[in-house]
Amino acid sequence: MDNILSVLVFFPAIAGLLGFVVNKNSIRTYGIAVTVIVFLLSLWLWFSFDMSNAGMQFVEMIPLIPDMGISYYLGVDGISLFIIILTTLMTMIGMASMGETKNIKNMIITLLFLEMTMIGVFVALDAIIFYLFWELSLVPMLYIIGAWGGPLRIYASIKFFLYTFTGSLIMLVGMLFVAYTYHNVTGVWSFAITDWYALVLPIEYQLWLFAAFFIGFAIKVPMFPFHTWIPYAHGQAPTIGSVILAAVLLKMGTYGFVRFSLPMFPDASVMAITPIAVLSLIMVVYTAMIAYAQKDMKQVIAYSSVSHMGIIMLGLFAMNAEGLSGSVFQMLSHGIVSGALFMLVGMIYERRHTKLISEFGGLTAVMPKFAIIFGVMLMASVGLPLTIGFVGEFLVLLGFYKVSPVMTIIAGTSIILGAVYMLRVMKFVFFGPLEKEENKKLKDLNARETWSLIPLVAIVIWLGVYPKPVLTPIDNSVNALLTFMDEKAITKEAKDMIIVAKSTNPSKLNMGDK
Amino acid sequence: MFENFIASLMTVEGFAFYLFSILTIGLFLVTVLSKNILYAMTSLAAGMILISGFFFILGADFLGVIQIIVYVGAIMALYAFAMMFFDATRNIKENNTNAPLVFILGGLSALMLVMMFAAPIHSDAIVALYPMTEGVGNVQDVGMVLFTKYLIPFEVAALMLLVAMISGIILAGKKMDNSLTEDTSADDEILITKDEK
Amino acid sequence: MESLVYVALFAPFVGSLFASLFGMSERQIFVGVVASLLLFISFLASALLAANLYITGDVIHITMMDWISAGDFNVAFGFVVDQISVTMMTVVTLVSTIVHIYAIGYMDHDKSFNRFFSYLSAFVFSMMILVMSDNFLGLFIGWEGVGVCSWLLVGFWYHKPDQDRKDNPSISPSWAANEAFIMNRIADLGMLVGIFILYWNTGSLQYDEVFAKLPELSESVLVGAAIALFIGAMGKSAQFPLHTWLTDAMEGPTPVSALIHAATMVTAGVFLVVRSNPLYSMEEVAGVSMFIASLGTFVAFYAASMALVERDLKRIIAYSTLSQLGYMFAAAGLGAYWIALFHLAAHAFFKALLFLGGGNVMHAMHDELDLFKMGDLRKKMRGTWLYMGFASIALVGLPPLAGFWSKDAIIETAFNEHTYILWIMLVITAGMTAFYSFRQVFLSFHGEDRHTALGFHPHEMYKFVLAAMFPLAVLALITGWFMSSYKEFIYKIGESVQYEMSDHTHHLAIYLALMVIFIVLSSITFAYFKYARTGEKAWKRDEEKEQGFFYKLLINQYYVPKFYEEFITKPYAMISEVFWTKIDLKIVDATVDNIAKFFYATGDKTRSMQTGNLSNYLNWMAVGAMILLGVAAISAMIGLGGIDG
Amino acid sequence: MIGLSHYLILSAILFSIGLVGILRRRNILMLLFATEIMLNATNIAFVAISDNYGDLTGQMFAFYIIAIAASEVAVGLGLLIVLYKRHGSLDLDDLASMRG
Amino acid sequence: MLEPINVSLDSLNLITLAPMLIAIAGGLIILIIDLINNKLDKTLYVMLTLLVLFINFGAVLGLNVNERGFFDVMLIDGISIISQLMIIGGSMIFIPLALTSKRFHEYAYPEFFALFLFMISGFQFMVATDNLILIFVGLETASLSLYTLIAMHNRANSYEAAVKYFIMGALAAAFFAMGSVVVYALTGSVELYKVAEVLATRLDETGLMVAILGSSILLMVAFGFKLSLFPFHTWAPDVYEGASAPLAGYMSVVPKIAAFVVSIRIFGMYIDLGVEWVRWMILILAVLTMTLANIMALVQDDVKRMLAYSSISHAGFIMAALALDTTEGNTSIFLYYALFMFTNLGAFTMLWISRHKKRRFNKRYDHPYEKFSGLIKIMPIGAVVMAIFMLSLAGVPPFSVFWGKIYVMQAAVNSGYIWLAIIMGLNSAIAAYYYLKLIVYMFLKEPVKDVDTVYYNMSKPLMVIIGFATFATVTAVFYVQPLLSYLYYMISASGY
Repeated sequence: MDNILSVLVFFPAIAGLLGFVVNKNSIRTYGIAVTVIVFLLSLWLWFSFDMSNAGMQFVEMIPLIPDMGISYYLGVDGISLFIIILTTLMTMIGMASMGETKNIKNMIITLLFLEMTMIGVFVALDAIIFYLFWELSLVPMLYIIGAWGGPLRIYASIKFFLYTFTGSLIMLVGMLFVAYTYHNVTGVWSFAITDWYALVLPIEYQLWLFAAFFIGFAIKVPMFPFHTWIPYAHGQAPTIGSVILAAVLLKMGTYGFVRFSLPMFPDASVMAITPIAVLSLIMVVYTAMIAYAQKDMKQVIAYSSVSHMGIIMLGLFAMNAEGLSGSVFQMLSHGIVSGALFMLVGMIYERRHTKLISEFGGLTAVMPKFAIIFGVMLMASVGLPLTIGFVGEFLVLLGFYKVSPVMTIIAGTSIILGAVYMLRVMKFVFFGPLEKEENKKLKDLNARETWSLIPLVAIVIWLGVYPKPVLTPIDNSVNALLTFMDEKAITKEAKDMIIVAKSTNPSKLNMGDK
Repeated sequence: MFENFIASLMTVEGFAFYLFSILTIGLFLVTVLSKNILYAMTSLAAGMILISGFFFILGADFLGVIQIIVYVGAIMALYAFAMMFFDATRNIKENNTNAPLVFILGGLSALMLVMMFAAPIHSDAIVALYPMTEGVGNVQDVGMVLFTKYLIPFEVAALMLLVAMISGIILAGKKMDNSLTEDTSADDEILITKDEK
Repeated sequence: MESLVYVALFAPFVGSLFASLFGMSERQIFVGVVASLLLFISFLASALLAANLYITGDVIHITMMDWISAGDFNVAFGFVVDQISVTMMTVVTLVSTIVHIYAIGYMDHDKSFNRFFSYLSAFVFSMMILVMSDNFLGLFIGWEGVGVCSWLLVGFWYHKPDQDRKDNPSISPSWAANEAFIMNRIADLGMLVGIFILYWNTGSLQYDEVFAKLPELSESVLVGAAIALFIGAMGKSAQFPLHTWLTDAMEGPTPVSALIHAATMVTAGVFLVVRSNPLYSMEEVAGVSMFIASLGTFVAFYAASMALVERDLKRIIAYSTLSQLGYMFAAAGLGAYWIALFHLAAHAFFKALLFLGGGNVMHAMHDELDLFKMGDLRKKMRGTWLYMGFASIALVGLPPLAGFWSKDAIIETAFNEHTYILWIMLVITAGMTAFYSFRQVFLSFHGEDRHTALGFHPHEMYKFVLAAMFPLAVLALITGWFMSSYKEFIYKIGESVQYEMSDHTHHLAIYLALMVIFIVLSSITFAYFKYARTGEKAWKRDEEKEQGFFYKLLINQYYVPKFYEEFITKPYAMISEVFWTKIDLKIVDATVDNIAKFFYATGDKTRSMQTGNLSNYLNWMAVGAMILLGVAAISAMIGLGGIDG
Repeated sequence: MIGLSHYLILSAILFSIGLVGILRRRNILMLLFATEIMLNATNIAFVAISDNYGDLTGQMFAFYIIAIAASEVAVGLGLLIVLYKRHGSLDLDDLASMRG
Repeated sequence: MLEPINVSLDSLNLITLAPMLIAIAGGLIILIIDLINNKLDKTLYVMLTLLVLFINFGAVLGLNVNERGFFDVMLIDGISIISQLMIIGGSMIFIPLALTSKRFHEYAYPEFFALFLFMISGFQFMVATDNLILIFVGLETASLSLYTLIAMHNRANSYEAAVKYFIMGALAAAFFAMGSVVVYALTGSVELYKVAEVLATRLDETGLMVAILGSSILLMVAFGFKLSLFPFHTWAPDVYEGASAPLAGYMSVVPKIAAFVVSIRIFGMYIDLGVEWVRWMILILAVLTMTLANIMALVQDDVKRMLAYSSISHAGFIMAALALDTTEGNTSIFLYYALFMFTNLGAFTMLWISRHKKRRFNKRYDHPYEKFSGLIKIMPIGAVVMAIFMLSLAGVPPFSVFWGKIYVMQAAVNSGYIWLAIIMGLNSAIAAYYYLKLIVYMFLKEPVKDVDTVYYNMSKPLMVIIGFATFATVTAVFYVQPLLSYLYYMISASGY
């Protein structure tokens, strides 16, 4: 099945369309069934993925608008493969864990469309197709936040949409300029990313283009100081919205850096290390502190997301395989862990209709299962070894240490500050005496909730103990990327900074050719 | 400069030009500034006639005649009819705010246009595409061009006049008095309402 | 032999999983029994491995599976059983087994009995990973693992509410647990940095590979790595200034304190230094080693001083643990790694015994730990009294008990290294140790009966518990006797752990020992006269003295916790709040909103252009035309007209 | 001698007068008058240039402008009538229900 | 005495006139039919008009590129063909909307359809010549018809709209005439190819620049008015509000296409001659137009008015492409309008689908945002369709306007105007807000419960048209390529 990627992209959308026919009472099962199928398809993708090949696989290419150089061009490599699986997994689990929702039909259909756009972003190899899915993903999310959100939902959803939209339009100009430059050099119009890779740009161009793409991606990540939409988005979104937002949508930004900024502008990327690292450090420390000051559990996790994304950003610009692989792995880890945490907060919200930390206390006594799973996710979130959170965070810090020891130490405070705010939540929500009457009557997780969380717990432990099946393909592709960047870089500084792993076998790499 | 002026005043053409100029400017000023529509209209008509004078001076006899016929004959008659309808004998009340701005803009426009026209706009190198034929009357000349080169615009102008006519008839017609658009009485019969569904 | 390694490692894990299966159900004695049994199996395996190693001298090194590999970085789950790790394995599993059995009795009435065992076995598993790992990252797994288990166990009674610091210096179990976890994390960052330094300079994290490359490294790298790793050790072993968590951790159940906060986990720091002895024994890092020794000595003294006035039974023992850890670091810092390790083992036995004894008292006194409310307990709890007395003797270092041999060797080392200041302080600390240990024994078991009046009716612990404690007592007695054979055993590792006293010291050793013994004995005597007598000469509380400067300083732990609260915790909370409410909401977010509002407001203003009055529209049109014409005229005049060919 | 520029300047002045009228007057009928003035001003210029170059195009243009002016008047008056029927006023200031 | 002139019929190339003549003939036939029997239903006229438009469309398709006819007055080049096709195409979408269930005043007149056809022929003449006279006459024919069509809607607002449009149009006509005077004075010709020739020789003459720039400005005022460029745009919101909704949508597309064609001819000529000043004037006006119109659209309370401002903004967007004066730039104008046409007409038409008996939310507006509250609950498909149009207008891929937008931006980037592309991008972002506002109302707000009777104006033709517009909006990606290559071929063939 060579066109499995197209199937993956469009199956949810078609299923979404057909979903209009399904009766309201059965739609949840329908949604779960569809997402399970998509998940299985993505697993199939994994199993048929050639682990030793670092280049693009399952490539599909159909010219759409040849005069503009736009084609329907899909493919996956080790970096995108697992983000796709993460997407399908989190959509499936998010949908399965979803509690009673008004207008559930609209929700399920919207989610299916959202899934299409998310997968589309990660498989697109044509810049315009990438942009297409990127923008399109805003729409269902807008609806989810706006229709099922909290009291400030409209403000939050519009802010989310406009902020991202503005950034991506700047990015679009950058894309157009790259295409133009490509045309100047080759005489052919092309938006294919792999074609663009071959383009060696002068430093000045690189810097400007890097800045243009940076704005688009940084807002999505979200990097300080562009992060302020996220507390609102998370704070107001329904559980499923937060789960998807944190687990997948934020990854689009970091994925964009890997897919575009690094290979296309290696010199500019190297030059940008310090500024980006400074921003990332601010993200890590500053938002961790803000997370500590929050009164709402969900906001704690929202800000902690930003903080963790800082670590991911840092890893992307470590310019060595350790940091970069770690960063990609951390994307997965953050996706699963923060997704699970949001689900957990959502479950308690469903019971008590409040997320304020002060409303709780001593919940362990009445909700032991809940507390245990929360504890596991908390530990994964603070990067405990043998959980998924550690592998990525460790590799990122390890990688970035090569770049700057001092900055790494500052970034490393995230393991302290993370513990500080997460343990605070744990203490005030789960520990202490059970005083409030309402809390005494709380029911522990029911079967549906438990079984939607257990896979995540299993993954958290599994990938913490044995990350190799995931890390190896990522590492292959990352090594290919770094080798490619190293060859392509024109300044000496960049060549010095980019470290190609000694173990890289050049014969395996086939980056940049189609 | 002044001698030039005097000298040109001495010629027939020059005298006529200055006379007509002053008169038209004066008349049009009356049109623009007068509070009474009747005065305004009358002076407009007079100005139009004087303009035809320029046409005659410039040798565009055909246009001069047309000017008189169309403007004074047709357009002014139309205005006159319309004014009867509007009861235009009264003085009109206008609150002319921003008078300075208006005159500054007017002055500025005059200045700019004069600047443009004061430029050496005439060029001897320009060859006339449709030259006037020596010894042939203007009307013949015009007719020759009008019915060859400019036949299409001529026909389109006819269409335009047809459009204008139809428009005038429709707009001033009785049928416009009762608006079907604003008439909602028939709606309940025609339209489906959601409530009934 | 490999399978034995796995048995030793995974038996506790199986125990933990087994217990956790019943984690949410009612108390089941067999859960404790099974867990204890599995630990015992682990102990047997460890002991067999130790014996094997002793006999054959073959170091077992196995790699289980790959863990993380990215770029050139590659770390596997590898385990090594050499003299250092086998020492720790044996000690850990032995003490754990006993503590497990003890806990069956101690946690008798706790409804979370099963959960307790699952945590406790998980702890042992983590500890085994820590000691057995063949690389720094594996060690770090265990390192963090024991941290989490410690967090779980300290906060075991999570439901207890927060109290004021005056009523309970540890505030609450959950607070103490968090404090412990976070403080350890601070140190862990140091350790991570050490790992980074080692990786980027040696290209590996496996002990043997790293140590083999050490001679090639520059001084700054070595010093950096040594400092960073030691920071890690400081946290786990609660060295100043990261020590406050240890006393607060006494909020946990007593078996936990015995196992984690006395015998095993807190010694992990010492273990790390010993494990990295090739690094710390390098010439280039002599300064760091000296610092370690000095800090150790300081902490020994510092902790002992606080123990002098403490009223809380468990906290006294915790201070003494701190103090003994100081001793160990002093030894390790001075290069006597094997002595440090030996003291570690000996200390594990008698300190565990002491804690378990304390646990008995606590159990009897219904969790009341105030020494002032006890007195004369020996009549009701004779067994416990014997154990605690015995353990205290071992602790203060009277021959022929274990403490004497190891501690004396440390003091001797300080003398041998000509670090006389350290030596003097260690000697004084030995005296203080004697005083506070016996102050505690006398206050609780001797003197006037103060508890009956307060309504306590203490009773002795279960017999099987007392029996289970017996091996510890034996070990506390005999461990020291095997010092020379242990020396022989551990010397096989290599030169860097070998440490011999100079001849000069050797000659003076007996006099030094006698001097220490004399000091210790006089301290005990003093304590006896002050606290143990009954009747008229019985000890009475001196309220006035408690207002004294030194007393208050000591009872408030030199105000260090208060300092942390006032200058770190509170400002942190405050700054966080400011960051959130002032900077994030008022500046960063407001900027974004203001941009939007600016456009909106501009729209509202521009809208007034659209007056609806045609005359205005015409004006706009004319104004537009005139501006364009004006600009055109000006630019035409100054030649900007712009024919640029 | 009267040159081309004389006529052009006259045309410019008349055009400006028309413009002033457009900007100043509030009565729609007067606006129509003013546009007539402006169109006539251009006619003078066209014919003068035509004369100057000896080219008939200018006269053609002027001819069509006259036609256009006539049509505009017809439609304009139609609009005014229907407006007057509804509003009873031709004042622009009364004609501002749509704004903003 | 003048020599008689012999003109062979072949040299006249009468075929170039055929499309316009078909439209005119169609209009006349309708008038005659009405004269014979004035009881006939509007459906007849709608279908007749549609047929005439079909024939007209076919006739345009049959034209050869780059021909002149009738003493070189007619100019059938690429842009004139594609613009005629678009004008007719837009009209064909528009005219079936006359078959609404609700009775509107204008459709009761057969003359409406005649005038409509005359207007189309006016536009066709306008684009199919480079003679300023014919441009002027065609423009006026079309404009006069259009004024009448607006007024025939027969509401208070529609007269006001027509009068405003008319008066400003008259002023613009005067400016056009004055601009032509200057051009004529400078070159002795009003035929643009000749003008360009002569002007090229005169560019270096001293003191002439002010006149050259002046001529361009005077013409700019006239076309700035037609294209609703700032500050000549002021009529547009009011006129769109006063006109019936589909007519407003129509007006924001078709007349502008015609005006753009003429603008390309005139201003492209200036820029080609190297008068950079004109390029900058257009750029600045374009940027001001798109920005200010966007900002004003932000604060609107009425959807129709918002759409009016939005189409002004889009016009500014496209105007910027004109300033580029490259083949791509010119292609982008047509591509953009072709794609914009479906969406915008669809969006305006959607305003029509429902209404309340009284203006219950707002005394003044027919289509306040509140009217659309919770539309998703009332008319799910309608809401989705409207949302698609809004997203398309906002430039969200893969909907039609996005492709136009990136092509325009690409053209800007290719000409080195990256700042322009960025401004376009930021403007799209601002614009997204007000489109989003409607989506928010439709999807995220609750419907107003106590609504008095709501009327639904969904006749089959309306649904077909909206369905077609939706289809064209959604599937744009598939036909952009053929469209683009056709447009590009046509435009490059005619040398722009």
